[in-house]
Amino acid sequence: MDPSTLIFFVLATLLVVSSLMVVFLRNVVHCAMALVAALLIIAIYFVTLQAPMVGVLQVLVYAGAIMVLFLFVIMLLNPMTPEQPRRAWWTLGTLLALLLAGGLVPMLTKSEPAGDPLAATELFGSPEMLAKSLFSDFVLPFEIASVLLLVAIVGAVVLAKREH
Amino acid sequence: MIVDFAIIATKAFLVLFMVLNLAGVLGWIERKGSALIQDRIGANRASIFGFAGMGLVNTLIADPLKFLTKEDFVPPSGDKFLHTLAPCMALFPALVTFAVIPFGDVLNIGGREINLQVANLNIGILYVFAIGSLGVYGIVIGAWASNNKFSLLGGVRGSAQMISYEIAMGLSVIGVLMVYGTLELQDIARDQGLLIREMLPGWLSFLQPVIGWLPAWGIFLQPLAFLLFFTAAVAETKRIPFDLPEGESELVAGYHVEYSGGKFLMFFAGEFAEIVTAAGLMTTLFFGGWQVPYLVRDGFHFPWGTTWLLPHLAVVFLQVATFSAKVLFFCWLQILLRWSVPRFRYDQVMRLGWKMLLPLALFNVAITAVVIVAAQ
Amino acid sequence: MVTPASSIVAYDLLRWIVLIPLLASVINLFWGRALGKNSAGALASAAVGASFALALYVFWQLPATGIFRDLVYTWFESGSFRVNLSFQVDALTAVMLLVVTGIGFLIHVYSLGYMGHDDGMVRFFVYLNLFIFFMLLLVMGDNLLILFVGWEGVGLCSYLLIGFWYHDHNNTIAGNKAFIVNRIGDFGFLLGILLLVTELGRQGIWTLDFLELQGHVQMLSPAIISLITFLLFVGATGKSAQLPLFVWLPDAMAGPTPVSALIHAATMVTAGVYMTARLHFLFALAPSTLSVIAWIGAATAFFAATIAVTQNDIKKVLAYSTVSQLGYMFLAVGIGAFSAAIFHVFTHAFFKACLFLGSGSVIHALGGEQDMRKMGGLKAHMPRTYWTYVIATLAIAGIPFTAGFFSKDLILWQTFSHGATLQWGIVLITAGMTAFYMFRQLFMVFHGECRADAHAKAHLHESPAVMTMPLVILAIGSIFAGWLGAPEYLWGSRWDHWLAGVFGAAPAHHGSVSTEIMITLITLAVVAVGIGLAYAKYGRTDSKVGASVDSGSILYRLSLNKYYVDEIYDGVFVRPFTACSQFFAQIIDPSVIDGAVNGIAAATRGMSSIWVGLQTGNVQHYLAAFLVGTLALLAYCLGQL
Amino acid sequence: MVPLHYYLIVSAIVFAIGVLGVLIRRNLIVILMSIELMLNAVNLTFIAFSRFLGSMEGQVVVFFVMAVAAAEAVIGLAIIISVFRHRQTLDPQEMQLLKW
Repeated sequence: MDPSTLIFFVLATLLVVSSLMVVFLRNVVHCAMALVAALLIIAIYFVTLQAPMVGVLQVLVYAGAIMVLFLFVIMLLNPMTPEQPRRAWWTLGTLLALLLAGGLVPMLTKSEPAGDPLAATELFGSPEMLAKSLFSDFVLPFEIASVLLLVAIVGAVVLAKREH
Repeated sequence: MIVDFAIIATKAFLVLFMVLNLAGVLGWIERKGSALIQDRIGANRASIFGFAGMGLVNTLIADPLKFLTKEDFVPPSGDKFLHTLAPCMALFPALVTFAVIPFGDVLNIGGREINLQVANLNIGILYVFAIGSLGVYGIVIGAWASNNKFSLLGGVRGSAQMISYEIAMGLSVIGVLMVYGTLELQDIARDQGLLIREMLPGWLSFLQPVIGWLPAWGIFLQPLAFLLFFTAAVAETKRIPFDLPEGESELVAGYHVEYSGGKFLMFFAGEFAEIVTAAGLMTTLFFGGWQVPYLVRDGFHFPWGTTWLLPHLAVVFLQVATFSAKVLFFCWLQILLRWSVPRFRYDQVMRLGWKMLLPLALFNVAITAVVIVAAQ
Repeated sequence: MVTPASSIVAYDLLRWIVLIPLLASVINLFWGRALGKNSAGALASAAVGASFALALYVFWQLPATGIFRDLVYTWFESGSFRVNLSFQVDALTAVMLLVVTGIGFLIHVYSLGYMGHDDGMVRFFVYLNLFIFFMLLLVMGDNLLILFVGWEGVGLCSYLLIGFWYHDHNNTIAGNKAFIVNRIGDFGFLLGILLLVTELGRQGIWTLDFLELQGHVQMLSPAIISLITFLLFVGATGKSAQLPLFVWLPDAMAGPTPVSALIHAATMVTAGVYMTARLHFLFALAPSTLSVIAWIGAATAFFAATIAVTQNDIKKVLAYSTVSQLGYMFLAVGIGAFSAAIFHVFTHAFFKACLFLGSGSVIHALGGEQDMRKMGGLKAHMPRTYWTYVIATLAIAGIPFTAGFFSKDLILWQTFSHGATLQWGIVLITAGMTAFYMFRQLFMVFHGECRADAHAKAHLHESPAVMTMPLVILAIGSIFAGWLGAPEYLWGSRWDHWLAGVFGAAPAHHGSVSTEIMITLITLAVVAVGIGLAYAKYGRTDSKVGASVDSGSILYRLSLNKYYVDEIYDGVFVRPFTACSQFFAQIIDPSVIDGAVNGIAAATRGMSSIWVGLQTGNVQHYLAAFLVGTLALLAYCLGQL
Repeated sequence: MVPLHYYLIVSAIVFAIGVLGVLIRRNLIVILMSIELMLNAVNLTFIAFSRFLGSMEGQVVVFFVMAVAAAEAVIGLAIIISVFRHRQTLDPQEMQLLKW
């Protein structure tokens, strides 16, 4: 087994474990930290998949900003009441999730293996290429995304502002 | 193969070693500097056989020993795991950031060309910010884990402050990136070896005799960006005047109230490491990094024509030495700041970050864009 | 005969003839009040005047067999079926164009005086210009659809203007009547158009363009053509007030008199004639329809005349005479003498407009009085009106060397020579009756002693020049307009040559010149008898007008009450229809329709009360359901793989 | 070279785990986090495909997904805050007013 595959499996195990921790840990902050770990692992995957730019963005945006926001909110609200799960619902949910995974995996494995990885050049995934496609083919979505973010800012301010 | 690996390992070790030592030295500088500024002697109690070495013994030997031998206290109602994790998360980013900062040009030795930079990423500066953005976890987690109202408040403040100033910091750097047209710090450092006259657009050529002889350093091309970056960087290090997360006067010690011993030492070292990293970034982005004015690979070429050839090793040595000197200068500057300016109020911090630095940074980006387009 | 395409000339001026009145109308509509009533009226008149000038210019340039075309833009296009908004002017259109704009201009000027005291003057001129616009659309459109648009448009304007004084409910009712009756006719017309298009389309020709139609109608089977032409003629009976749809025209007199003159005498009502003439190539292929038209024309002429002889309302008399004259035109159409029909349209426009305007002047003088029994002896008070009225009366009665003489005589002669002796007899008698009731009117209104009440007498006055000038011009026209179409034994007709480009060579005259002269003499004799009777009954100063007439006889009462046609229609069509509507509105709608709707609503509510339980408000339950659905899809896809 | 399937399978599993979290947790913040987890699983597939098809589109899409995720998180958290203010709880089961 060549080292890259080995690394892959190690990361995969870590990823799955941390995702499970996100779902099953009782303490919200622990969940958040587990999620951070998962995000970082995914970022590493991105880098190994020749998408360094996106990987760094993943760290910067998700781990660096969004998750910090989560923690910020958690500390702000500091919910003390622990949640008490209901058995029946848990079993049902677990069943459904298992079914989903059991459906998705064969689905994805059935899809024929994709074409030559050689298509990835040296520049592939570099900021230049990302920027090129962003500002040539995807200008409109890009602009729309900016507007969306603006709207999100306004909405957040309006929602979270104490009215008095 | 093995050799390459060895080279990389050596570079990494050297950088790590230097940064950590520098952090220690900074501790000494801080204490003696404060003593000087406050007209006391300070840090002179500890001595070995009567040798105090101007407090070097105190700061480099006694303090670490004291820290490491103290009891590592975890608040009973706290979260032990996170409480331990937090200091590491505070120290780690500050250390790894330095990996992409070049401390010299290439070193030709034994037919090999060694790039004097630990990791040469084509997304260097982004990497810096990504890692830097992780630094906030140390505070937040630590604050939350110690389950203490003061520290919680400190953590909340810290998270908000750091996120706010990261934005201003990133935006202030964008101007520099636009000027040098790359994200890679080594390239940025190399580009600053040029002279301004080589960058001047035609319609500004009348400025040649006036500023043409200057090296094309960031400080000359992006002065406003430097001011913004400096402010934001100081805020990122959570030091006075931006020490709201710590806030001795109102929050006792803020997010590390509940820390002691080795963990506190890690926070402490982390802070100094951040200073070093910030200084390194300022040097690389705005002050030519390892560039010595008019010094190129084979020696000095002065604008008035005289050339002064040097052996390769001498050149490399000069470059590394210059880099270290610059970094040291900026570290000293940041430390000096602590004892010379009053603290902000929290709302003032937020207003400064969002209502002054951010708009100014955007303005800088716009102006830079206009000038670049005009220059083409 | 198909006009060779070579003689079609593109001519961008045409669109302005149509547009100028529309522009004036729009301007008045929005800024009329700001302009003030007088300047608004002046603007409107000037606009029509400009159109008239343009029309003259175009007419001047038009070669005898040529066609001017102006393609504005393609209105719509579907497959090979393309309809243009484009105008054409050929000899026929040119005549109508001059009549519409010329007479229209005179009547606009006249209205300046007549409507001067009316508050709704601006609105009046807006409508009037709009009417001119639509009328021009009707006569200048180069395809059937544009013609139809104009056709409906003039109907609308007629409706608006009949109900112009909407404060009086009866006027509104009259307007509605006109509109509804016209709808019946227009329905036939529309059916005719659709049938024409679809039938031609079945032959692979998708067009409404007149020239192309002319080129292709031979493809159709005679039966189809008869049906199409019949339906089209139904439209004509509605618009041109022929039996059985003439009933709206007399009531239309509720509108202001200039309107009656312009719309209900000179132009709009002749649209039916124009349409049949425009589609002559189609009608010519349908002899059965033509005979029907001939019969209806003759019958209408006679029928309306018999009503006219007893009417006492000055405008009603003129209205029925209009119907009667229209009957003449359709008779001419029916016997295939299209150019004669258009000739009569032309002359009739002059003298009938003159008559209406004259009556308007009288009504104006008497402060709105319309009952001839309350008039008389006005000759002294309003000489200009009187003399013009006399001339117009002579013209319509057909006194030699007036316009009416030439046109009516032409129709009579053509009828006779065409071999339709019976119709000829009818219209011959009608001619006599026409002379009778027109002179009856002349005597009742202008001769004898004045029977108006004191108040009316007080401010009895001749109308201002702005009203009498048009009268004079029209009177002149009523004499000389006819000279264009003099019979062969006089200096001959230029008219037929002019229209030959459209209708082909005039039908050859069977019968000799001597016969023609004899027919004319017979007509004149009958006319003389009519005049004599009128004089005997009403002319002599000692005749007791109004009381004297033998109101006892059944015939008289029938005629006076218009043969109770309105009552019959009311009983046969209107009442059953309203009753039926009542039934549906009060029984079917509440019970069945509403019942169904409410029932559905109730059913929905019942069902939802069952399913509402599924809506727990818990997001996670929804997600679970959603996930189940996803899994089902997934299973399906897996099955596909 | 790690084959494409491996990545896809991993992302599928992570996705299912995220769904599970959204289903069973009774804490809005955790639910939101699980949603982020699902998003990232999908991002992983995108990046994997873009690598193995050698086209940048996948990375661009991930870029947009991040932007949208940021907006979504911000708004979601704002909603959570305001909800928590009104009825001192984060339990979605407590928020069932939106029904007949």
